[in-house]
Amino acid sequence: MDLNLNAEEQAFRDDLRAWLKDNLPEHRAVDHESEEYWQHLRDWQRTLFEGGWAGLSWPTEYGGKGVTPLKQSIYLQETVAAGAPEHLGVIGEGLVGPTIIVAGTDEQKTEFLPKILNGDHIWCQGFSEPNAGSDVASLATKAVRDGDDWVVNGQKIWTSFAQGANWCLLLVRTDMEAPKHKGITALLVDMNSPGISIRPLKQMSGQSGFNELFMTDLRVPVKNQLGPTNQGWRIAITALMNERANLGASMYPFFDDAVTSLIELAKTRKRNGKLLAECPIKRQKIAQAIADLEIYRLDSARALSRLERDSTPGPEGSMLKIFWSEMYQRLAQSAMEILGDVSQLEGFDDGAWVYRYLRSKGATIEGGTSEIQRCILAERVLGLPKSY
Amino acid sequence: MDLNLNAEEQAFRDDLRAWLKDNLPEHRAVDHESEEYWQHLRDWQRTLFEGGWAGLSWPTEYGGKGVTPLKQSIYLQETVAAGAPEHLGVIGEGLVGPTIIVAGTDEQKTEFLPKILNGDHIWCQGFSEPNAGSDVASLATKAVRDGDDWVVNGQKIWTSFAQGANWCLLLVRTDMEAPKHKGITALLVDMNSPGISIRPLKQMSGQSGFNELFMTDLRVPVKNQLGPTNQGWRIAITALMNERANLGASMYPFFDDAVTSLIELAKTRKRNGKLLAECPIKRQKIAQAIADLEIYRLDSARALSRLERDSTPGPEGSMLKIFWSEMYQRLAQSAMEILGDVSQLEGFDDGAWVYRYLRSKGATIEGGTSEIQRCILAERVLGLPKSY
Amino acid sequence: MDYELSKPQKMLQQSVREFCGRQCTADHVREIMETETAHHAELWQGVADQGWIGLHLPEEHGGLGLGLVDLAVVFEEVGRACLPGPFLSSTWAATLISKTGHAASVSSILPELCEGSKIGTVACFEEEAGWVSGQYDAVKAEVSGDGLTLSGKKQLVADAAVADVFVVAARGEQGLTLVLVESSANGINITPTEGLDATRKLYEVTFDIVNVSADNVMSTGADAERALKESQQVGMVAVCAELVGSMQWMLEESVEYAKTRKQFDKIIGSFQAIQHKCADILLTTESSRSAMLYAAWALSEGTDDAERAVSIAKLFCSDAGQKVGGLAIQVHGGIGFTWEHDLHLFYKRNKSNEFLFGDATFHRELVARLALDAA
Amino acid sequence: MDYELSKPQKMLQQSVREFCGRQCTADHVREIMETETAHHAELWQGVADQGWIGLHLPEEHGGLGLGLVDLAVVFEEVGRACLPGPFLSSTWAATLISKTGHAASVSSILPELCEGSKIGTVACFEEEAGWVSGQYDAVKAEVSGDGLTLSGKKQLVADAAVADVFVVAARGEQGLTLVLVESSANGINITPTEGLDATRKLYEVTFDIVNVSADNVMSTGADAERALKESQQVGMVAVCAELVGSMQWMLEESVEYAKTRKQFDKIIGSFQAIQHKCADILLTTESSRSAMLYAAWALSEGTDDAERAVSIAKLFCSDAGQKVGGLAIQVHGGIGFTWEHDLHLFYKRNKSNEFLFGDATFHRELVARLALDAA
Repeated sequence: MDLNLNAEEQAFRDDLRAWLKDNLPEHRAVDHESEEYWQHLRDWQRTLFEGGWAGLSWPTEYGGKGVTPLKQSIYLQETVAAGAPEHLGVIGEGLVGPTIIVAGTDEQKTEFLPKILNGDHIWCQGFSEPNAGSDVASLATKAVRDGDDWVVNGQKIWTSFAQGANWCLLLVRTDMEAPKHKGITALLVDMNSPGISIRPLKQMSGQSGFNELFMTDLRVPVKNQLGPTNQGWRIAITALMNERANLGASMYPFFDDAVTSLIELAKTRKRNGKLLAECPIKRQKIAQAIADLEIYRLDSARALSRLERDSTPGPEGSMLKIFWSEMYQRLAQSAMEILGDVSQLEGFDDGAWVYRYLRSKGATIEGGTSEIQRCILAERVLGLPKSY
Repeated sequence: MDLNLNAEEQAFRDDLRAWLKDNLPEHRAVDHESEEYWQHLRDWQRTLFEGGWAGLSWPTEYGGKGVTPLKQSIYLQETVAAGAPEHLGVIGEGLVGPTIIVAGTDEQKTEFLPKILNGDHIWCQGFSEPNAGSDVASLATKAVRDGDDWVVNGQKIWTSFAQGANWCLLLVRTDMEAPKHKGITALLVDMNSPGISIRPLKQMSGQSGFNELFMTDLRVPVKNQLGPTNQGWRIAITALMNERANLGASMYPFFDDAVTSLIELAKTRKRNGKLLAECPIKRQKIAQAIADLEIYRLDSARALSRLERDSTPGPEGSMLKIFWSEMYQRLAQSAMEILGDVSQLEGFDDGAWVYRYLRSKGATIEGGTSEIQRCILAERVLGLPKSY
Repeated sequence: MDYELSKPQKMLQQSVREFCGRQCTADHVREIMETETAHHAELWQGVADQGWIGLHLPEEHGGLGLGLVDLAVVFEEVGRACLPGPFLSSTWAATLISKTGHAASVSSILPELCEGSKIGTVACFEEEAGWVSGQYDAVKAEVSGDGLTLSGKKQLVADAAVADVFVVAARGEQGLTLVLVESSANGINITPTEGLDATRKLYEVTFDIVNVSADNVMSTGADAERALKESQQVGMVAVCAELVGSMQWMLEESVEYAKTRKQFDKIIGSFQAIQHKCADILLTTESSRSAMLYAAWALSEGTDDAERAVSIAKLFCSDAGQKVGGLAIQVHGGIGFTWEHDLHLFYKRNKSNEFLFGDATFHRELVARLALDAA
Repeated sequence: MDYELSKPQKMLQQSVREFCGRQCTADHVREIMETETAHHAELWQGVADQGWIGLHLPEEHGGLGLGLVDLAVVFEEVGRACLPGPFLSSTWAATLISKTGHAASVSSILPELCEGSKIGTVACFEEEAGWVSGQYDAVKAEVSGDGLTLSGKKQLVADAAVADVFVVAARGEQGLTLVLVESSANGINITPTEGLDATRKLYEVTFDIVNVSADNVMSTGADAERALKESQQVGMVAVCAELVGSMQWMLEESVEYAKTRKQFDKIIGSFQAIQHKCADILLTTESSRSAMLYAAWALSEGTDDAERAVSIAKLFCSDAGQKVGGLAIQVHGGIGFTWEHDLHLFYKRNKSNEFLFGDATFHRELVARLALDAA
């Protein structure tokens, strides 16, 4: 057991830090839903590619860098910690690309992979539907074969990055008679095709960030089908595993920021004649938040260490997902107790705590609810029989 | 809404208090598992009967007093608060008697009911089995008809008061082929019959209080069958409803004692140069314990008020059961945090906190686990579909 | 002993529910909360016409002379509809004026507040002192000629922009000084401070040398402390009732959703994980209601334990509102997290109400004080 | 970066597990805990022969010179077997003597402790001061002739009845004074004080004018504070490892039971309510292990955050042991609540370990101090 980075890992981190120092764009305080913002993200994706930081996890034969999971994690943490823009290509690089590498035809690999890396193609993911939430496989969006095209009708929901994306990995039902897992096909869909429209989905916090996708007689050429007909569920599973492995690791700087800011506020604001940080009850809550965050850091590091050894992400990803999503809620709640009545104001700390308080409620739902994750752990890690 | 006792209720309480003052036996500090202790409890049961306090809830035609649920609750609280001995007849009066009144033959009523009231018959309840815990209906103790007798073989567990009892309400399987709920018969069993033996069951706290019951070729006359053959499940449900209604109400003085003693200890013991009661963190925990207890008192009163109006105990009994059992665990845990390291000693406050800490763990299991209770609430109160 | 609502109380409950069903639908709440003040004249007039403002105040003060359980019945139902606007604010202000017994104010402004022709609010909260009035120091009341001048700042003043009068909890020579001020007075500055609950707008109110006549000084010192505390206790009963109503709404919605939503070819209400969450919502809501009703009754009756009862209700309902909100969203899954679904209206109101009149930690300390520090 | 145990550490783990499987079965634990001292000479000799006592101490002090991760590996495995007797006590005493660097004690007693021919324990805890050594005041060390006399009382001294030597944390002229005392010395009185964990007996130890030679004063003042604290940190790693081992046992038992027990014609492990509890046991156990291993590593390496890491591990594992115990009993239902089932052995050990070296509240305050009070 040795938790220090080795020399090579340190060198990787130092290179990255130096590069980020020189290449990080200025922070632009623009509306996150404006076209300017999306252009900003596209520029950053291009910068990353040109700097040689795209496709870190991909095999070199597909233009990737083939670096270890630990280095990928260093990359994620360093970029977030440096305040880099959101990574617009996260779905393309983290989810669609690896899936095409596993399941795509040679033509698809040639056509799509380079454009994911250079940022020409920005991908989104069309899996969930209003009536297929936790039970993704029950999706109803239907595709019917017509000559060399699939004709798609239906609705998707919770599609992140859809406004900025020009391609979508779409799951559709192609056999209405088969058992639900066996009638699904995966399609690679040009978002500029006629018949597809986007509506931003407002969250309870008032922000969007997710979208609804409507397909009406959308035509998708059969050559853009990924994997065999009616075997799209396996594609989805591969994609989701990759998603879960990605999700856990990059969140640390986000929560670290929150805890640091909580500590700063507690050391400067007063209640009843004393600094918040002097109140023994608030001290307990702050310490618990610090401990929670540290446990999350350690659990993440341990999972990564296991991944370095075993190389395929397992259902243990569910453990991290459960931990950080529930920690997020505890943190938001506890912080508002510490900070007091004024923390409910949008103007308090730029609304950061109101946002966290509301946004955290989605964390135990998105990307697989806590209930589903616990069933996964029970069945796939602990070997309990399938639940009813 | 008026939470004061009315004049009649006050008179009832005052009469009872006066009677208790004159009739309460001296407290005898004897081994709870000794014959002397059981005799003490039998004497008390006789005293109650002679004082006119037996069968409060029963209709007058069966020798009862037909008093309202509220008065029954006053009775339970006052006797516990006065430090009266355990009520040995609780199962006979609260569970078996009411069930015989509903389902018994005239002969059974004549034979058993008076003896329950006068304390000649002390009853225990033989429902649970090692392999039929939450799923009581899956019981395997088997009875085969032989002439005018049922011949019983099998094992029961969690039988409370068995050492002191001379009669037992036993559930047995009389039809092995029928669906599990439809092959059960209820028997009234003389505990002095040959073929029945008792073994005390030690709890994790080291105390007993429960027992195992072993039946080997036990013969029970058919005339002591309660209700029709193979319809014992309905008998069991009636009995369990009565049990649940009883369980909730009498616990308040027990928890009130605990909280009062916690407060006293906090006001007299010191840590780091200060009284425990001066520590802001401990104050929060004490206040939460006080609030919990008060909520329990109020929930109980409200349930009772509803019972006064509706007269049959409903599945709402599950709400009180969940509340007090989980409160008990919170209280025990929190108190030991407040009282500190020395509270783990058997000699600390006469071992009261160690006992509570360990004993409370059984509370969410016995009398229907918290999981089962929550399913009951979901299905029978909220009308959700049956769970898997 | 009877813990049930009386027949008249049930009729009152029914009439509030019907009113809200007609005039305060969720769509209407959304429209109103999008306005600058979340105050809607027609809805307000409806509330006033029902006689709910000052329902619990003595008839000679312009009220109906009913009890706090009746008031709780009304607030539970409006909580179940997430009624926007200044009902709570004006109720608190009217209660406080009534509790001071200040003859001039009682006879002049109180009837107008009760009939809804004027709106009041209380300028009380200060960030550094919180809800501990003994430490209020941010607004000074200084003697000036025959009257006083007020200078300073109050925060989280609900509905200030639509209030005709403020009751200001200032610090004067005699300690706490309760002053009635017209919102139109010179020197008053009202700044909106958007909170997460858009149905009850919050403001910062600054007093820049506001001159007040001596007639408007309603109470000072220990009397003022008592009046403010008593008015807050009534306010707490109302807030707890709102919280219970909101939880009731969440309970009904969650159960309804759990009964109809299918996943994995099954009604989700048949999954234990969902069943147990719904059961917990039920348990928590019912216990909150027990605590809230008892607090209302005890305060009405003036029982020895009334202060404790109110604090216990507030601490329990504050935590409960939070917990039930989280459970309800989780039962709903993604849809419960969208702007379209009405859950967030109630969820945010609960958060705001958690703080109002002191959060759970604050009231636990009060309960501890009663239990541990008594002689 | 590597968070996994090294090959030698895994071998060590395997050998401890095998040893416990042979010599420390649950039946054996039960027999031993029924004895007066819970000390079993043969088992103790076995532990000693494995070289586990002082495993982490420098070779020149009689140890094996291994690190704290290795020590944690051993304590996790003995925790998984609920090993009775003075292993932890003697490890703590040996560590403390080693940390004082007191030449005479290091050369005389330490090798004997490490080879198990003698047993040590630390007389440290006082009810009123708890684990805050700066407030220790119950045992006074007064200068007397060439040496000292000790007078006073210590509580919760584990395994005192079988200890050959005590390290006593007394208050002397230079503040905290660490004194080595033979248990046979005149004036020492050892009273058993039964605790809920019968596998590790606790005692009150009184010192009635016990004369100690100056040679036995190992450390005083700031040095003594440092040595005591460092020894406690090692002790905390051991206790956290025991807790993790105990949780691991509970996890395995609960999953096994959930896989085999049937109710309602179904394996109970197929019910979501049971699945989710098992998942929570897993999550909590694994997070505890992450925290414990990191604390061991950080303390071994002397990283800047070592103190924080140890406190975080202790607060997290203390709460976790409790939580996992409750979940495991609930998964087992009635049977888990009986004396016959071994769950209670582990459940009680967890409770005792929750307190040892300070509970979660205590360590949260330490973490807060590091985060909030630094210059």
